[in-house]
Amino acid sequence: MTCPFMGLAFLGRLEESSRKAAQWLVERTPVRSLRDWAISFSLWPVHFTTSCCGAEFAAVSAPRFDMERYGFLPFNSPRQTNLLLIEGTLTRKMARAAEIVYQQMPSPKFVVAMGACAIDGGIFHNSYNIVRPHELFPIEYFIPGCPPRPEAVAQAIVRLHEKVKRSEYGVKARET
Amino acid sequence: MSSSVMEARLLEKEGDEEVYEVFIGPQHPASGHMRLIVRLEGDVIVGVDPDIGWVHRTMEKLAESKEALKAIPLLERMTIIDSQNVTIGYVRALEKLLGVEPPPRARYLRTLLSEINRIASHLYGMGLAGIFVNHSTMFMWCFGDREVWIQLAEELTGARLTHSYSVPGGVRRDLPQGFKEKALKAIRYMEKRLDEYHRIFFDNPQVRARYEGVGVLKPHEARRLGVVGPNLRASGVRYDARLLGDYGVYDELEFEIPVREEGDAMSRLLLRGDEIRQSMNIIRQVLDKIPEGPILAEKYLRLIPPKLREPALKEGRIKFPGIFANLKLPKGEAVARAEMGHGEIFYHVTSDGSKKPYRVRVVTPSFRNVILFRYLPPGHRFMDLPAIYGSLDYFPPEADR
Amino acid sequence: MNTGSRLERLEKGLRDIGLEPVKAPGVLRVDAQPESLVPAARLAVEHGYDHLASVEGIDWPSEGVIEVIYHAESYDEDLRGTLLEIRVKVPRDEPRLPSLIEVWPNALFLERETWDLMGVVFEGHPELRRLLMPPDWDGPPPLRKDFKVKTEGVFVNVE
Amino acid sequence: MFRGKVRRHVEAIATGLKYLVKPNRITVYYPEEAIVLSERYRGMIHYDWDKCISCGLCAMICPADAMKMYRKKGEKKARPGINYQRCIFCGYCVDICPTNALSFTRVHDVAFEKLDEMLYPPEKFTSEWRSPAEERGARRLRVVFDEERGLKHVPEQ
Repeated sequence: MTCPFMGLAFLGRLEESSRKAAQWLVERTPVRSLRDWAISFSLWPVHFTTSCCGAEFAAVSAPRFDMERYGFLPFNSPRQTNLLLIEGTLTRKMARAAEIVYQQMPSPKFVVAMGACAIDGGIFHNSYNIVRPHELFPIEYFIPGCPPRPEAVAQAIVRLHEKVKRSEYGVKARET
Repeated sequence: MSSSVMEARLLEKEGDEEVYEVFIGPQHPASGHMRLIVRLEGDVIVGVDPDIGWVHRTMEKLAESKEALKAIPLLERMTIIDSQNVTIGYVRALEKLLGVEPPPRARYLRTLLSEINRIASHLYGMGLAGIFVNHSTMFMWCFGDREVWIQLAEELTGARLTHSYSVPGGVRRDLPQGFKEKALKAIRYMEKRLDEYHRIFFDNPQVRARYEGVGVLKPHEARRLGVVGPNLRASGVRYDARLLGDYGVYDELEFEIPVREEGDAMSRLLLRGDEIRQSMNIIRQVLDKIPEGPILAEKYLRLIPPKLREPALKEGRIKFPGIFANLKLPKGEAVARAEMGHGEIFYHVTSDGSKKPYRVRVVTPSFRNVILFRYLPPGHRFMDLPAIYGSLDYFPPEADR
Repeated sequence: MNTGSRLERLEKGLRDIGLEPVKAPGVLRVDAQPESLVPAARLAVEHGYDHLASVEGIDWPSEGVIEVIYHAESYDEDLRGTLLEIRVKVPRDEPRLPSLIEVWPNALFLERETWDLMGVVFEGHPELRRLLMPPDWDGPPPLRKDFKVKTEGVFVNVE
Repeated sequence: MFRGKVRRHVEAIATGLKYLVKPNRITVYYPEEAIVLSERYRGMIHYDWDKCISCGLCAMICPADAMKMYRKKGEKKARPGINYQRCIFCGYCVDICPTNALSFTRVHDVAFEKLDEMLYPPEKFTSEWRSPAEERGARRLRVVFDEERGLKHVPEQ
């Protein structure tokens, strides 16, 4: 089997070739499935409340629906998270912040749009101050409702969980 | 973090090289979708500039572009954790314009849901106040117990948070079977829990150390700043929009308006606990006194064809008359005030005689309380800021509309 | 002091400075001129209306004016049932009013919001910066009537 | 003063320990378990093709412009279709429907992967809804109010 990074090693670019080698190794089946298995149990969302669906986001992490069972623990810093949950309306001012938060997240990163406002603006679809998140990020799941029930959020998380375990997530989530 | 989101930097202004500016938010581990620009001298806050508008969804403009009835679900989205109280003011303003009065049973039902929502809203505020000082137990307990009240509201209205329950002339759903027993059980449970909240949180010396004597607001200042809600009453001013007797059945019930004198962060928290007790007292009385009768004004009820009306009423719900899709507002204006969990909400609806309101002005309690972020923290240590923030029970989507 | 006396004295005081208060249910309505706004507001504070509930702008393009409405409120038992409503009309192309921040300190955010969304300039206000709109907003003030919101029809045609 | 503080510390810890020993568990193990929603829950909307008289009231009252009347070329009657990208589940359309052609289902725990899946033109609008959790064989739980525990979830027989 030939590897693309062998040539680089001959050219003496050790750092780059070792990085590529590590990437290549991680993408191989046993390592990759182990990695994805590990990722699936640490789908930590960043604690970034964009709008009022945050009330149900809080209910998802609260005792009755307790999504910590699936490794869903809201975390303060985007540097340690894989999941961005857009909770409701994204205004123009907030969209800029959301983009920055998204850029700071390490890959693989997933975005779930929660609530009608995060899909097509919901009741605010003709407002002058909203942005549709699917124009900014690749979105894995859309959850309808205004606000969605915590079960619906759980449904999206469980499905994402299984998707990650099966390594079926797209290239977009893995890049950058 | 990137420079525009959260950053600490030295201000290069002449004369105040000692002042640091700290940007907190909009992505921060609190409830907030807001940014606080805090100016610090060493560890002491010298100024706070609340930068709001991150959730400005232009509700006043959109309400002008929709038929009157459609603005109810729209305005409800300001505070989905307290949705009956936020819409009742608008519904009252419409009723004043249209000249309709809800029948007694509808007024009792509105009061019932208002108080259920108030309890849920206060529990939300108390839970967040707990997590602000790293007391996760309080967050978990409050949010767990809030589910009891949400479940109760769901069985009454059919939605967890966004009830859209009141319509001009009445309410949409009647009491379901066995509601009274369920509500009484919830009340008895909550009364026990409030005592335990005291033991684990309110009387906990660690919590007291963080909240007591912090962010004191004097009665005179509270009046001049136009502060509303529990934040006002914790400063010794006895004012509550429920006392106006403009909506609900509060003039027929016996209840107290809890007032505390200290005006610090701790008293603002304790006052919410007192209000939960009073709300439960109100719910008890409402369930005892609720009269039989229609839940929608006769004016609209007779517009529904009987073939449709009777089976629906038997199920405990109403059908809308067709006129609701195109409700024509008479020319004029109406003012309405209502008490939400966070404070008083103010509506001024102007109509030019068409189907859409000409102008809907709404001033929300959180928007009136924003001024406290500027007023209270200066002079305190930086670590007191979360305690002050937590005690104000500020809900950003409500302030930004 | 009963309700009548304090409110009546305020009414009398307003008449003395040349304004005509009108009573409506729950509201005492006064139409003022930009010049008489500050004296009327000071009078209101003296008589117990010590804070604002709302500052509002209504755009009337047909008359070419913007009507600015102040709703003052009191927490005192005798006055809380009645709101004081002061209405001022300013020309639409150059809406300027004196700021009432000295009289009612909580006008700070209310006036700033009205400037932001309605474009009324309050002279003497220390910080007329964007409050709710994004800082780079360059369109017209959104609450003016010439700022139209897109609306959709009820029908969709399909093949 | 000092003694009072110690007593309060002990009280707080004792309350915590009490719930450590005897936890007040209200967790629903979704998706293995699912709550049966209340009778009048406003979930996804079902459309009855035969009852509809094409009056258009539902589309007229929809606050979010989610409900639209779909007009086909050559057909006289327009029929409603819904767009779940916008629907806010206020239930106004169901409440105004003069023939009860629209009704609520008690399904609300859905998530979609693609945007177009959420468009429901009239033909698709008539499809039946099933809760994804129940399709996976979740145990159905009934919510019971309880004086000691607040909420209890008991299996539905």
